[in-house]
Amino acid sequence: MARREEILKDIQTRFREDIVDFFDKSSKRVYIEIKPESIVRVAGYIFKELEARFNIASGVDARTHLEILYHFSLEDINLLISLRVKLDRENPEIDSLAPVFKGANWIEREIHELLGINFRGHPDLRRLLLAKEWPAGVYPLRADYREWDRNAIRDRGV
Amino acid sequence: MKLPKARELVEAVKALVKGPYTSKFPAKPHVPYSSFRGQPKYDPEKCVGCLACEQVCPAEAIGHRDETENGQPKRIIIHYTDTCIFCGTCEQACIADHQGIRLTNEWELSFFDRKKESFESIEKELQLCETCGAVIACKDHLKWIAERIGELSFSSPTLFYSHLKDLGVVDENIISALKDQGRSDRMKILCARCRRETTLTTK
Amino acid sequence: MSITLNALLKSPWVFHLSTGSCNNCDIEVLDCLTPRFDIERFGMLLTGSIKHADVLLVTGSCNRKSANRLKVLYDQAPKPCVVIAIGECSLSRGMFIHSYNCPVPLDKIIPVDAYIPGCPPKPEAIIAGAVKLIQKVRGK
Amino acid sequence: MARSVIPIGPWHPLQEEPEFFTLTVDGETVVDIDVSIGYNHRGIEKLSERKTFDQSTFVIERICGICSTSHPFAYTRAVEDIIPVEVPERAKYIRTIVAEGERVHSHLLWFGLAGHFLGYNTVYHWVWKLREEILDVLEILTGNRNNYAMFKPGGVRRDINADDIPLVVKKIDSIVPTLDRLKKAVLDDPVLHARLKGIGILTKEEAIDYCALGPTSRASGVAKDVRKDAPYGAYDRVDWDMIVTENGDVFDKVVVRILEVYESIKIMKTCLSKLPAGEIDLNIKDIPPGEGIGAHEAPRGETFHYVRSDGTNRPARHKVRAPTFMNLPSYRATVIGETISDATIILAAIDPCYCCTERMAVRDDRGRKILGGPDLVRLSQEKTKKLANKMGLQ
Repeated sequence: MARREEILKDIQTRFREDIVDFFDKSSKRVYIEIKPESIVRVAGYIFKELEARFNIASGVDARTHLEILYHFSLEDINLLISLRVKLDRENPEIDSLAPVFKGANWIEREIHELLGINFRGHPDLRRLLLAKEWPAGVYPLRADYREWDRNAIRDRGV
Repeated sequence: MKLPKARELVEAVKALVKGPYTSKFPAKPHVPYSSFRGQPKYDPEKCVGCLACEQVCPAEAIGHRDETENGQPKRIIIHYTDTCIFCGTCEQACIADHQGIRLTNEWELSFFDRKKESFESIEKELQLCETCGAVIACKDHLKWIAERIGELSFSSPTLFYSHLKDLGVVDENIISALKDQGRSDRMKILCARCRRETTLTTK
Repeated sequence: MSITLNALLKSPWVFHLSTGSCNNCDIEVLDCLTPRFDIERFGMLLTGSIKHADVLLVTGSCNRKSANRLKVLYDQAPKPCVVIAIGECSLSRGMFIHSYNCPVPLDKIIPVDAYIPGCPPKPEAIIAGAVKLIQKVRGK
Repeated sequence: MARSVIPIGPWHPLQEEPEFFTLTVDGETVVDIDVSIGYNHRGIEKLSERKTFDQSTFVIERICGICSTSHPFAYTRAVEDIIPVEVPERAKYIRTIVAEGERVHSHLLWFGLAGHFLGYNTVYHWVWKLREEILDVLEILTGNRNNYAMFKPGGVRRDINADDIPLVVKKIDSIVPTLDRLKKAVLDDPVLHARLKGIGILTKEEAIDYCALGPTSRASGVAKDVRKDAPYGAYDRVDWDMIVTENGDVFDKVVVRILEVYESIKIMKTCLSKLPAGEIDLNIKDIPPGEGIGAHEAPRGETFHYVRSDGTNRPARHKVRAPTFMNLPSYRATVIGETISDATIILAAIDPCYCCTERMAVRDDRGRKILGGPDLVRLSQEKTKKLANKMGLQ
């Protein structure tokens, strides 16, 4: 447990001006909110120096703003650090982590496609999951997503 | 030609003796294990028509239709076999102590025409409000509530009437006898809106 | 028409197509091939190409990417071709009726002859469904 | 586009154009590879926001057929992380038993398919015959061969009644001798050694860089397993060991998965014998607003669920990450530079949901399709035959 306190203190001192909010939920969960422009530095530090494993990034549409949580897990001390980043809804944009580690490549393509967040510097921000006939600019995971397909049938369709 | 090793010979003889592993399915009917979750079936006597199963079903595979115009008002509860995922949540949520709808062991459900053969339905008698004719609930459901809360059901005529009517204690002439005591609506089976109206306003 | 189908169904060659399924039904279809259920006893052989197929086994809830490929593939199948929908997803999209990526059920895209409900249907149910369909076509 | 239509994939032929893996080839070696996924995309995260917390378990269960316990396990742990609350003891044991039963059935499925890709069709039929035993065990315990509907936020839906356990233990024991023979037949087979050793190597650094998970990363020496690092369920009450091998080629991935089947059988039997009495469900009535994260070691790696609730009875956001989502991009490190005939088995080695490996095609540089899925499998099987003849065994 000592190593855990040491790591968290080290993160707080090193990135004091970037951290907006530090929420130590339990021994296994820490949520750190940081400014969007410092994501590459903080994530790079956690992935490289602390040798954490990048778990996934989860994009959330919190109605007033868009959020991305980058989850890093440190298996040996059973700790999960979630970096939270808040972006405005109009044209959400953030630096891509794909150049930092290859694991982030696909998840950023998926968030770009389903939530409409642009990742600056991503090697190939192509479409990953949705079909070609899916209209551009329609983001299904947004809270204000409306059905655009007129001949979709939403009951048993007998 | 490579001589087969001893192990392979033993294996071959053992397989020959034991016979094929293939199940004799079409010849011998297949009986699944007792815990197998097959087709859910309604039990018309035990089901009280409360639609708890419809609200809880994850796949929205249970629907209902209330028919009040022609003749006897009834509620038709439909279970769609082509959407049901056989998970057993309806049986676990059924208020008639899990007997109203039960998962059978039936697994052979194939059919050819989705319009006609893809659902089963049962009918339950509906209880309509005696003044405005709105649907209150199924008769069995009111009876189930009355039995469950015992003497407390005498707090509302809707409950005790449907319970006593069912026991055959109350009949038409008792109701007509009460009619001319004024505020005759008090002693009728009413929906919530009419109940409030008769209690608050002196119609 | 039904004479050729009748002849074809003596030993129907099966062609399996997954359109966006959770591959539970695909595994049950494969279970029919393995020693315990072995549909080759009835002459049902899994073919690698749509050109040799008499029976088309469709699983999955036709999401957008697979749906138009399904249509093109159905057109390539030599007619008369029998289509069997396996599993709740291909019947009425089961749990995925309201998914933004599964717009229409299977029988709005291609005509389906037999439906085998189940999530996933037991291999015996698939065999029983197929046999029932063959008897129905023969009975005509 | 090539005029002649070459349908691909013996089991899942889709039209030739929408491949899953597209290998660009120069001569025999693979130069570049691209993947187009999305054939199974059903918008489950959006669907889960329509359903209540209890109903959402059933949507999550149908993400993938061969890990239909892993996702609900991680999801229910995420919901319990919001409150936070501890599941009763007996429910932990039942959850572990069903999860390990599913690991056996999933690894055996992959083992059979890998056998088919290499031309060992007897292994394929033998292993799938063996797999029917574990499917019967799961049908007795949970009521269905897969899609077990056992999990629920706060506990388990069904109990295991005691008089089923003897039959279940007998069936589990009947697996071990056949599996021993299979392991000996496969792992000591010189052709397989020549065929699988040294191809599709994922080095430890690449495994870390791609954040690979599960057997794919454990075969490359990354000793990470959620059941050991963050013990949950009954995994810390049962002694079992994590299988890690060093050189990360396809052979090691086969070894890791087979030995994990033995571990799973050991866990299942100890859990069945030490099943404590008591409650199986907490009957959670309301879930406060907040965020929860749950993870579980699925057969293919760690499934990760992030659930955010806004106090209503439906999740406000539900992020699901399947292990193959992180393992799949690692094909760039393992396939490029290998020959086409090895491509099939290397791509299958990360055990993606198997109907994905069937949709493969090879194109030449002008984009004309020259080889389809069945040709790739046939090439792989021919190479095994050539090796066998060279070693004078066939």
